[in-house]
Order: sequence, then C-alpha cells, then structure tokens
Amino acid sequence: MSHILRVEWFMVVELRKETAIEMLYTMLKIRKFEETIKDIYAEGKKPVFDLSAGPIPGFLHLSAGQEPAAVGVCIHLRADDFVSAAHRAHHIAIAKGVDLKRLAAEIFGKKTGLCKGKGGHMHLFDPQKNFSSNGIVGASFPHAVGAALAYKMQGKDSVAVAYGGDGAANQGIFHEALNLAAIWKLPVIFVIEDNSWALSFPKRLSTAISRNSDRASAYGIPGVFIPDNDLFRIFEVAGEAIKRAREGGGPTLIEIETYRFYGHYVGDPERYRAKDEVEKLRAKDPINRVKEQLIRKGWLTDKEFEELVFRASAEVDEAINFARESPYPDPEEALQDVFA
Amino acid sequence: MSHILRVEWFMVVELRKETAIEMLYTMLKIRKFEETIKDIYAEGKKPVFDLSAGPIPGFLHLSAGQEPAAVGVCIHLRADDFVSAAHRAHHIAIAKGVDLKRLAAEIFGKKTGLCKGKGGHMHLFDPQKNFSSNGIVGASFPHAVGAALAYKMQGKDSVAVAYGGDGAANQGIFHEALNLAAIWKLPVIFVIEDNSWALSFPKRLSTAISRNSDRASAYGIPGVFIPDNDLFRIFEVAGEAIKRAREGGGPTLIEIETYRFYGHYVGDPERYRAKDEVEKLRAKDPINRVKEQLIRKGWLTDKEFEELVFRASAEVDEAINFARESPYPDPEEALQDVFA
Amino acid sequence: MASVAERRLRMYRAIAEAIDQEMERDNTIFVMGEDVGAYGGVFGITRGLYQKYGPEYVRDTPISEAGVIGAAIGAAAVGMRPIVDLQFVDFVGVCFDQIFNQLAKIHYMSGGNVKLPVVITAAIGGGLSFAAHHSQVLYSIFAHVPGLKVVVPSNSYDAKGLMIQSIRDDNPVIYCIHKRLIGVPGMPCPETAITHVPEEPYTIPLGKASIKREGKDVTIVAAALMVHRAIEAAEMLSREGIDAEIIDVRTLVPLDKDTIINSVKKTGRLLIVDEDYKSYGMTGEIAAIVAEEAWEYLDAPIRRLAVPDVPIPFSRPLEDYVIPSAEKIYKTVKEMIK
Amino acid sequence: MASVAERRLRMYRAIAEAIDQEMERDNTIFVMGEDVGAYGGVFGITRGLYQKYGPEYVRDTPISEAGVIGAAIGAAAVGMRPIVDLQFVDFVGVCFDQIFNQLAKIHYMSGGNVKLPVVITAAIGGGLSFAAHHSQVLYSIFAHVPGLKVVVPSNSYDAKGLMIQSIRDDNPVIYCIHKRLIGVPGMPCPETAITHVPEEPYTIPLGKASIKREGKDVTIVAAALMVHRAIEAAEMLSREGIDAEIIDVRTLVPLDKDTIINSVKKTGRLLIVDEDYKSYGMTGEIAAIVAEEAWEYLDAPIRRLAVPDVPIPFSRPLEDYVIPSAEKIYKTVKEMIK
Ligand SMILES: Cc1ncc(C[n+]2csc(CCOP(=O)(O)OP(=O)(O)O)c2C)c(N)n1
Ligand SMILES: Cc1ncc(C[n+]2csc(CCOP(=O)(O)OP(=O)(O)O)c2C)c(N)n1
Ligand SMILES: [Mg+2]
Ligand SMILES: [Mg+2]
Repeated sequence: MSHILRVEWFMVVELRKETAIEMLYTMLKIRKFEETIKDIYAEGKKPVFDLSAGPIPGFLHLSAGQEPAAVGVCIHLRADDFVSAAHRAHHIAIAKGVDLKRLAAEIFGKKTGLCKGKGGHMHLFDPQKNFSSNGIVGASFPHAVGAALAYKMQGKDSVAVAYGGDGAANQGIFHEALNLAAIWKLPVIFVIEDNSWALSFPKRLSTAISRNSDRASAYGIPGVFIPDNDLFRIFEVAGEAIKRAREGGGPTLIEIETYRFYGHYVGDPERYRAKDEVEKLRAKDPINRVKEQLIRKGWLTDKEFEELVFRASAEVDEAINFARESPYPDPEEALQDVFA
Repeated sequence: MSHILRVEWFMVVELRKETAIEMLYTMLKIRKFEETIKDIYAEGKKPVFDLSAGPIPGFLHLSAGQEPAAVGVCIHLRADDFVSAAHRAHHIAIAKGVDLKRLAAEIFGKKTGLCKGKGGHMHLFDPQKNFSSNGIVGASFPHAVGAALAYKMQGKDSVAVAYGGDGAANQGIFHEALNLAAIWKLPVIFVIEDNSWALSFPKRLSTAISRNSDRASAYGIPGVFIPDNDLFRIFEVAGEAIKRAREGGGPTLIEIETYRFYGHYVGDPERYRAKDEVEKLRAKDPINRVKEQLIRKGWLTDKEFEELVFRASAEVDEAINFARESPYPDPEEALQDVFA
Repeated sequence: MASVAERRLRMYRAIAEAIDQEMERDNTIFVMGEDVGAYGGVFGITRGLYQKYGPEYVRDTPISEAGVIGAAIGAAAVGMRPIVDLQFVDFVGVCFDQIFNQLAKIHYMSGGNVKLPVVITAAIGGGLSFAAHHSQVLYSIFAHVPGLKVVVPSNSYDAKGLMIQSIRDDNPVIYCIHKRLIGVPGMPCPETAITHVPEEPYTIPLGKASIKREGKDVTIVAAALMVHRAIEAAEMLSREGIDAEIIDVRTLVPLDKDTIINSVKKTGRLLIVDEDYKSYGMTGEIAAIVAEEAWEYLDAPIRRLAVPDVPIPFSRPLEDYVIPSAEKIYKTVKEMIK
Repeated sequence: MASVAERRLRMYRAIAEAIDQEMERDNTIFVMGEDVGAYGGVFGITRGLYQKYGPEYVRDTPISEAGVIGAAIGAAAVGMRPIVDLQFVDFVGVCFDQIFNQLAKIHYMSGGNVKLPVVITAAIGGGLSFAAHHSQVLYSIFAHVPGLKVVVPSNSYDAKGLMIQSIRDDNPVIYCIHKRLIGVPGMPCPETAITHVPEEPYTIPLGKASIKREGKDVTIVAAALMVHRAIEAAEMLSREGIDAEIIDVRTLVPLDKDTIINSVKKTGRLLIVDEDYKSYGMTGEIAAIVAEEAWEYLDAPIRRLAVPDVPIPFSRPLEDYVIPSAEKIYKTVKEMIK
C-alpha cells in the first residue's frame, strides 16, 4: 500500500487545558445524550415491537463510542464553518454546537425541533451552525465541497468538513467529491469514521485496501490515518488540516478508526458480529481514556470529572425534558415548507 | 505521486509477425472506416447544417488516432471475452471482431444493422462477440465487472474489458467498479483511453493527478500507464494483464495516452484547442509509426503495406455499400423489442 | 387467491421461499445487495439463503448501488439471472442511470438481441416514521420508463407467486415490497397481508389485477398497503349500504386496464388511492385511461387520493396526515355518492 | 407575448442574455457544468459568459454530475445562487439522488430553514437521431417529486422571462430546453420559436400557462416542441372549420390548472400532446385533473398523444414514428370531432 502522500505531522496545534476539558465535556454530553435517548427509544415498543411506536419513532443510529471523531475535529470549527454529516450524526451535531434542546425535540418529532419535526434524526439542519446530516449514504460529501467553493468565491476563510462512514467511502460520489475538491483546491476536510462496519458488512470485505486515507493519493492530497479512536491525535491532525485549508492549502482526507458500541440501529440483532467485540471496544472506551490522560497530566481530578459528568447529565436532562414537553406539530403543518 | 503498485512488465507476451500484421491491418480498417463515414456524414447537411439530416444522422464520435488502444488490447481477446465501451467505440467494435457490415448499417440506421437501427452509433450491441457500447459516460465500467463476475461463477476463463475515456474516470461509478472488481478479484481489465480531452475540457484541469493509472493504488491493483499511443507496448501490457486475469490474478487498470485526431464529434468547431495540436498529433500517426517499425523489423515491405491498405479499403467499401443499400426499418418496428 | 388458511406465512418468508425454490431449480440465479448475506436482508427476504447457498450466490456488496446494478446487467448479459436488493426504493437516485438508461433500454437498443432478466427488489412506503429518505413509494417513476416491469404485491400469496414469475421473466422487473406489509419484526403488518402460501412453487402472471372485493357502487383502485386501507374503508361503507369494488393492480407495468375499465363500466364511479406522490404518477395514469376509454360510463367525476405532493415528514401526526387512511377513503367515497 | 418582431433572437441567445443580465445584477449567481466555459455550453446557453465573467463564475466541471449538483446544493446553502447545466436531461440518472432527495427535499426536511435557489438546465427532446440516451424528455419525473419547479419554454421570449424568474426564485428549478427549439447551429428550429425578445430584463411568473391560440372546439394542451406541432395542426384544422384552442403549459410545476380547466369548460374537448413517454406522465396528470374538476363539461372522452412507451429509437423513420407529429394531432382531433 502506498503511504507516500502521508505527511509528517508536527505538533503545530497546541492543546490547552481548557480545550481538553471542553472536549471531554462534549464527549460526556454526547454519551449521556445517546444513552438517554436509547432508553427512551424502548418506551412504547413493547409488547409488540413496532419501530414507529413510542416517543422516539423510526430508526435510531447511535454514535456512542465515536465521540472523538466529532469532538476532535469540530473543536477547531467556528459557527460559520460548514459541516455535512451522514445518518449517524448526533455526536457531530452536538460537537458542532447545535442547540441540544432543539436537537432532542427534532428526534422526538416535536414542533420545537430543529426542523419542526419534519426532518427527524437522520435529517438535521441547522443553518445557524451550518450543520446538516443526511439519510442517503455518501450524499453529504459534495455538499461540503460546494460550501467550500462558495467560501472561496466569497473570499472568506471559512472551511467545510464532510463526514462519512467507512461504508460511504465506497459510494461513487466520494470519488467525485474528492476530485472536485482537489482540482479546485478547496478548503474541505473529508473525515471518514471507520467503525469497521457498514451495517452488517465489515470494511475488511467492502473496501479493496485497508485504509481509505491511502485513497488520498488518487487525488494528490494529503491523507492521514488515525488509529485507535485517539482524541488528541485527531485534535492535532484535524487542527493542522483545518488550518491549512483556511490558509488556502486545499483539502485533506482523514480516516479515523473508531468504535460502534451499539448495533447499526437500536434493535439490530447484531447476529453478524462476534459476541465479545463490543466488550473489547468498551474496554478502550475513549471517555475513560481521555479522563485518565487528563488526570495523569494533572489537568483533571476525579472530583472535577464527576462535576463534568453531573453538568453534562443536567444539560441533557433539560434538553430531553424540553423535547418531551414540547407539543407535536399540527397535522396540517405537513403541507407547509415544500416551497420557500 | 505514488507509483509503488506499478509492476515491472516483462516481455512475457511474444509478438509474432502475423499478429503484428493483423494489428496493422485492423488499424488500417478502422482508419479507413472512420474517414469514410466522416465524409458520408457531411452528405445532406448542406446548405442548412442539420445534425439529423443525411445518410448518417445524429452525433458522430470518431476514433481516428485511437486505433492502438483498441487493437493492442482486443487482439488478445476471444469472442467469449466481454468488452463494454463508451460513446466513442467504432475502433473497439472493429477490433473486437464485430461484423463490419452490420456495424455500418447500424450507423446508417438500417434494418440490417446490429440493432436493427434502434441503437445507433453510440449504442452498439453484439452478443455474438460480447461487445457493447454506451451513450452515458462511465456507465459501461460496471457491466464488465458483472460479466467477469458471471464468468468466475460459471467457472470459465473468459475475461472482461471495460473501456472509458479520461473524462469517464471522474465519474463516481469508475470508483465503484474498480473497488468491486478488486474485492471480488475478478478478471476485468479497465482501459482508460487518455486522449487528453473530455469534449472541450482538458484532462489536465479535470483530473486531480496526472495519471489515472495511479488511482489503481486506491484499490490495491496493478496500474500501468502507457505513453505515446504505443501499439506494441499496449500489446505487451494488455497481454500480460489479460493472461493474469484469465489465471485468476484479478483486475488491472491500464491508462493509454492516445490521440483524438478529430473534434469531439463531427462538426465540433474545436475553438477550445490549439490550432496546431492536431497537426502535431498527426505527425505521430500510430499507423505510420507501426508501419515503419514493421518495415525496420523486416516484417513488412512498402508493397505489402499497400496491399493491406487496399484490402482494408475494399472491406470497408463493401460494408458501406451494404449499409447504403440496406432498407430502413418499417416505422411500426419502433414498437417492437421493448420487452422480450 | 387462497381461501383456506393452511399455512399462513408473513410476506418476507413467502418471498424468501420463492427465491429459494427458484435458486434450487436454476443455478444461474443469484442474489446481491447490501446485507443480504448473514444479516438476511434488511427486510428479511433473503433469510436463510446465505446459509444454504453461500457467499458467492448470496453476495453481500459494498454501498455501491450503481456499480452493483451495473454488475447485474453485465452478468445478465452473459447468462446469469441476478436478483439485486436495493433495500429502500429511496436509494434509487444513486443508481438510477443503471436502472432507467441501461437495464430498461438495452434490450430495445440492441434490437432485441440482448436479454436482461434482472429482478430488483426495493422496499416502499411509509408509516414507520422513517422520514423523507426512507419512506417513498416512487413506483410510478419506474412505470414511466419503458422497458421495466413493475410489481407490487399486497399479500404473502401474491408475493410468492409474483416473485417466482418475476424471476422467470426475461425482462427487468422492479419488485416493490411495502414495509408495512412485509411483516419482519419491528414493522407490524395488517393481518390481511398474512395469507395462506402453498409450499410448492406457483406463478401469478404479471399484468393481471386482482379483485379483492366485488361491489357495484364504486370502484376503488389501489396497490400495496392502500389495498388494505381500501378494504377497511369498504367495510365501513358497507355498513351504510355502499358497495365498493376493490381492485389491487398488483403490477403497474403491465397494467391490467381491462379489469379496471370493466369495473368502472359496472360501478360508474372511480376512486384511485395511492401512497405515492399525487401529481404525475399512478393516480393520474389510471384516471386518464378511464377518462379515455370508459368516459361514457362515468356517473361522477373521478377522484384521487394520494400523498399531497409533499416529502414524507418524520413526525407521526404529520406522516399520518399525508398518507391516505381508511377514514379518508371512506369520506371520499361518501362525497362521491351523495 | 410579443407581437412586434423588433429583435428576434434564437432561444439560446435569449437564455444566455437572461443569465448574463442576472449575473450582472447579483454576484452570488454563478454557472457550472460540462463545457459551459470556452465552449459556451453544448446548447449555447452560456455563450459569451466565460469571456465576460471568467472561469470562477463560469466554471467548467469534470464529468461528475452528482458531485457538481451536490456542490451546487452546498454553495446555495451558504448564500450562492448556482446555475448548473446538465447538458442532456438523459444524464439525470447519474445525479438523481442529489436532485430528488437532496435539492428537492432539503427545504422541507429543514422545516423551511434552508433555502436552495439552484437552477438546473437540461436539454430535452428528440428529432435529431440522438437515440435512446440523448433524446428523452423526462420532465414528468421531476414534476412527480415534490419540491422542484419545472419550467419548459417554447419560444425565445418565454425562455428569457422564465429564466430570469427561475434564477430569482428561491426554490430549485429544473429548466428544460428543447433541442429542436434552442436554435444552435446543427439543430434547426421552427421559425415560430424565434420571437421578439426585449433587451431589458423581464420576468414571466412560474405557474401561468400561455394560450397560444384561442378556439372553441377543442383544447390542445402541450409543452415545448409539441406546442409548435399543435399550432401546425390547428392551422390544418382551421381550414376545415375546426377551431382549436392551444395551451402551452410553460411550467409543469406549478401547473396552471385554471387555464386548462377554463378552456375545457369552453370547448368540451381535451387532447393532451406530449413528447415524453405516455404512461405515468404529464398526459395522465392533466387528463386526471380535468376528469376530476371539469368532468361535467366534457363532451367526449379525453385523448392523449405521446411517445408510445418505447425508448427513443435511432433510425429516422422509427423516431419520426414515435414522436407525435402535426399530422397525428390533426387526425386525433378529427376523430374527436365527428
Ligand atoms: C445510498 C444508500 N445506500 C444504503 C443505505 C442504507 N444504509 C444506511 S447506513 C448504512 C451503512 C453505512 O455504513 P457507514 O458508512 O460505514 O456508516 P456507519 O453506519 O458505520 O456509521 C447503510 C447500508 C442508505 N441510507 N443510502
Ligand atoms: C453521464 C454523462 N455525462 C456527460 C455526457 C456528455 N458527454 C459525452 S462524451 C463526453 C466527453 C467524454 O470524455 P472522455 O470520457 O474523455 O471520452 P472521449 O470523448 O475523449 O473519447 C461528454 C461530456 C454523457 N454522455 N454522459
Ligand atoms: Mg461504518
Ligand atoms: Mg477523452
């Protein structure tokens, strides 16, 4: 495999304590959010298992375990930077600063949701934060390319980040988006979250080479692989890539090895994966790892950690309560918003 | 750029005199065919230039100058090997052994044509020779993948070749087809004819790296670039790749630098390309070059060459006469063949 | 149609059985698609096949729908009979060229010389809060394109017979499976969708509608889930003495015009119910055929009920509002017969 | 409509002028697509713009339609107003997801919060022996999908006014250009398509049909080239004392139902002429609307003329046979009025 285009990364992005704590806090918030809605999702789905029943109907793709990929990249972004994500996007939405209450309300299908209940958990749009997600695998890659093109034409230094899974990297549009970003030298960062699964199909069988980041050489752009769900490495690599993009240095492709703690969606019987896989992944929980790293560094105490957990829980609870108590849209609202 | 996966090619495919002469003959036949129909295409299109008028209506994409890419590959193929080509496909059809008369008749829209006049020059289908072409750029790549998959499942040693232009290599489906062929280790050869243009847009601007063959590394398969429209190098490289494919060694991506002597289609004003480009390309005419190589080698005399030219012309003339004299289909035949 | 309920199967099992029996018979048939292997298909229609036929014949694919359908075309051109599972019909956008320009047209463009016996399965329909990218119907888009047959079973018996026929057909077939009829865990279906399914292979011809209920006052034409909603509505109407005839088209292409026209000649009234978007779709086509060919027999304007030209919204009250319900069918018929 | 022929422009020049005038006014507008730059667009609609606005604003793209339309969506989401030239509408299959699931639905899915003012231009229609992959119409597929406006000018005056309106509209617009009306060298058009075009910018509202000819005996509804064929037929008919009213729909979405219904109320007869495939398309939709809303006024069955559900064949006699001609329109009307 060719690694020629892999750039040697220098620690140009300095990690400060507050930033580290902020990242840990966001990871805690994401985790708490995902676990809370996972529990709520079960409500109303017994005795008959009906995906459409209960306070959270439809599909639910959780991102617990994948927090570093969201947080380590988005920490470098401003509200005017653009992020387009895929179907598994709660962690990225939260890391990009999308309002937690309106996010939760959208997942519940409430009128107060980000999209007034029309989008749902796979279709989250927040123009204030320039965040969007998508129900079609791969579809969001070129959206970031276009935003980056616009920023360049507008003379801004904003950047765009396109997230996709390891499965999405086998869609044709991935190739088109990378080539366009490269020939136009646009400020786009492509982030592949390699959780090693596309639903039931393992990356090992779906992808002809072991690292999507090596596909960067097909576009003459830097490609970096980050093993082992490593928050601080992601922080560095993404910081460098985003800085370069802002300064006109063009696109970067980053692949992050990450962990899917739950099934593809809640309710997935997961017959296809080894019984102990999740256990092994859980043993490497990125939250514990970051916590320990910070404690070792002297930037965090156990007590402070508990406070962070408490604060994150409170924020999530407040958002969930907001969502629960919000009204549903009126049925006739279904007819609005087809055209502007 | 990464060339790590470029394999060193050894002269394992021996060139015999008869084969060399056969290739030259086919090149002459292609050239004569293209120049003849180019002239006929002009008939009926004056004084008012109407693409739909005359004995050959519609678009006409000629392949004069690109003969080596067709001949040097297809010489290794059997009738049961599959070839899917793009819109510019006459040279490949002829090299694959498609009946010249029925090919010509199809281009004239006659009942005796390959497709009874329904297909036209971009949509040529010959199941006897397992040849097809396509009006949609990039669409033919996966067809070869599927044929190769079938051959493998059927336990045959047949192979499949997918042709596409430098422009086609930026379609998403190129990526998907390569990945599928690679993960399934199929007997497919992808041939990119790099004539440096996609209609008016130069490869230099459309493609993020200079050689599509380097994109092979994104799929862990061999990629070979053949400069300068070199028939005998194509013969060697394709022979080796096809042999490997037949033996279960999987796919290869070959990019051939070739020359487009005419406009994108006949009638193209070609405002976008330098006045002297064609002149320079013509100076390197692959037919002259092969002729001289064979004369130098002592495999050909001037007189024998003239005989080849004469034979090729006669064969083409016969085909063209067949086409001219064949009847048009009855209008009502338009309603047949929607369903089998 | 089966009246004796000896062996009631859910639709996904009926389909899996049809594919299984055909694969046993003919080794040119194979299945490809995302998660069709160990997972058994997102809608269960390949359950058990991977274990029986192995990964070559029940082939999991990467998320490369255009490449995979293109590969099915190439394989079919050299003698195979592939079945490709697209999962959700909503994903058609990434592989539409391979379906509508390649699969649909190659037989014609080749002057009838190339045959492409390919079946594409795709889940349609809403009612599960799957929102705008996983709830569409879209079959009228396929039906608009010459060269594709379009099959839409409404119950297990039909599903098996239509699947076997689709596999044996020498033409491309788009086989639509309604998520609210398929019956896999998590997606409950009406009891009326779970019918008797004979064990032995059998076929149902493409192009033959099924009269689900005879009636003399109004003709209701529907497909898939809407058939069941129409039946519900008809029961409500019959309590008021209104006698509805219900036609399940079963295939959009070929469309059984005769059955529809004959029914309208009898009832004089036509309501078309569809879960697809209203405009430029199935309801329009059927209305037009009747307005052309049975106009003299109409006693009242034709009526249509369908999704009112909005994407399918996520939130339950919104989605319930846009998908035609038994109540709406009932009310519309009442308006037609005053 | 212009009656004074002061400045007759071919349609491609009218469109190029519209885009030019809008780009002068608003620097968020830019054009992308294959060969839109130095080449001026395969159908000439960007002639001269590259020279004036340069390669950033008139941007040649690789053959990556899905990526490019996706990029237009991203650019529009952050304040730009892209125009994307798809060349032939037949290429829609490679980028259909970006059009029908993304561009069409994002405004709705976002609860109205994201606006996507994108215009996609696409050449439609046959008559040039371009065969099955370069001769389709397909506009009813776009019209079926909620969230897209669909524009189809039939002459230069309308082309300019509708283009300016499309660019100013805050919604996605599919702007269809008929190859036999555009008037670039090699693709001659009827003289009736080349009309007076005012120099100053002007708009024509989307959703307003145009009555091309008033008449009392029969209503002929058509779009694009079929409008001209209908006019030809109407002249033949008028020689026999049959007075046809011709409606050019101009936009399929929004559709000006009122103009059609009012006309049918007057004439009592409806013929819909379409160059798209017949089934599950525009002819069905318009027939259905009239069968629903003006049924009482019909004096005869509705009739439809369209491509008879075959791919467009290459050979001239075959193609001529499947595309509705003035003669066929004439004959059909004669059958309707006996
Ligand atoms: C075009 C398309 N094909 C298939 C799907 C169904 N689908 C949704 S998620 C998924 C797996 C995606 O895998 P990956 O990209 O690795 O993301 P992950 O789920 O692992 O986060 C599939 C097959 C889809 N939504 N869109
Ligand atoms: C999907 C699609 N997009 C665009 C076109 C229009 N088109 C036909 S050929 C061509 C250029 C192709 O360039 P290349 O692949 O390099 O082949 P060449 O013409 O040089 O042989 C274009 C843009 C098409 N036919 N299909
Ligand atoms: Mg994954
Ligand atoms: Mg080229």
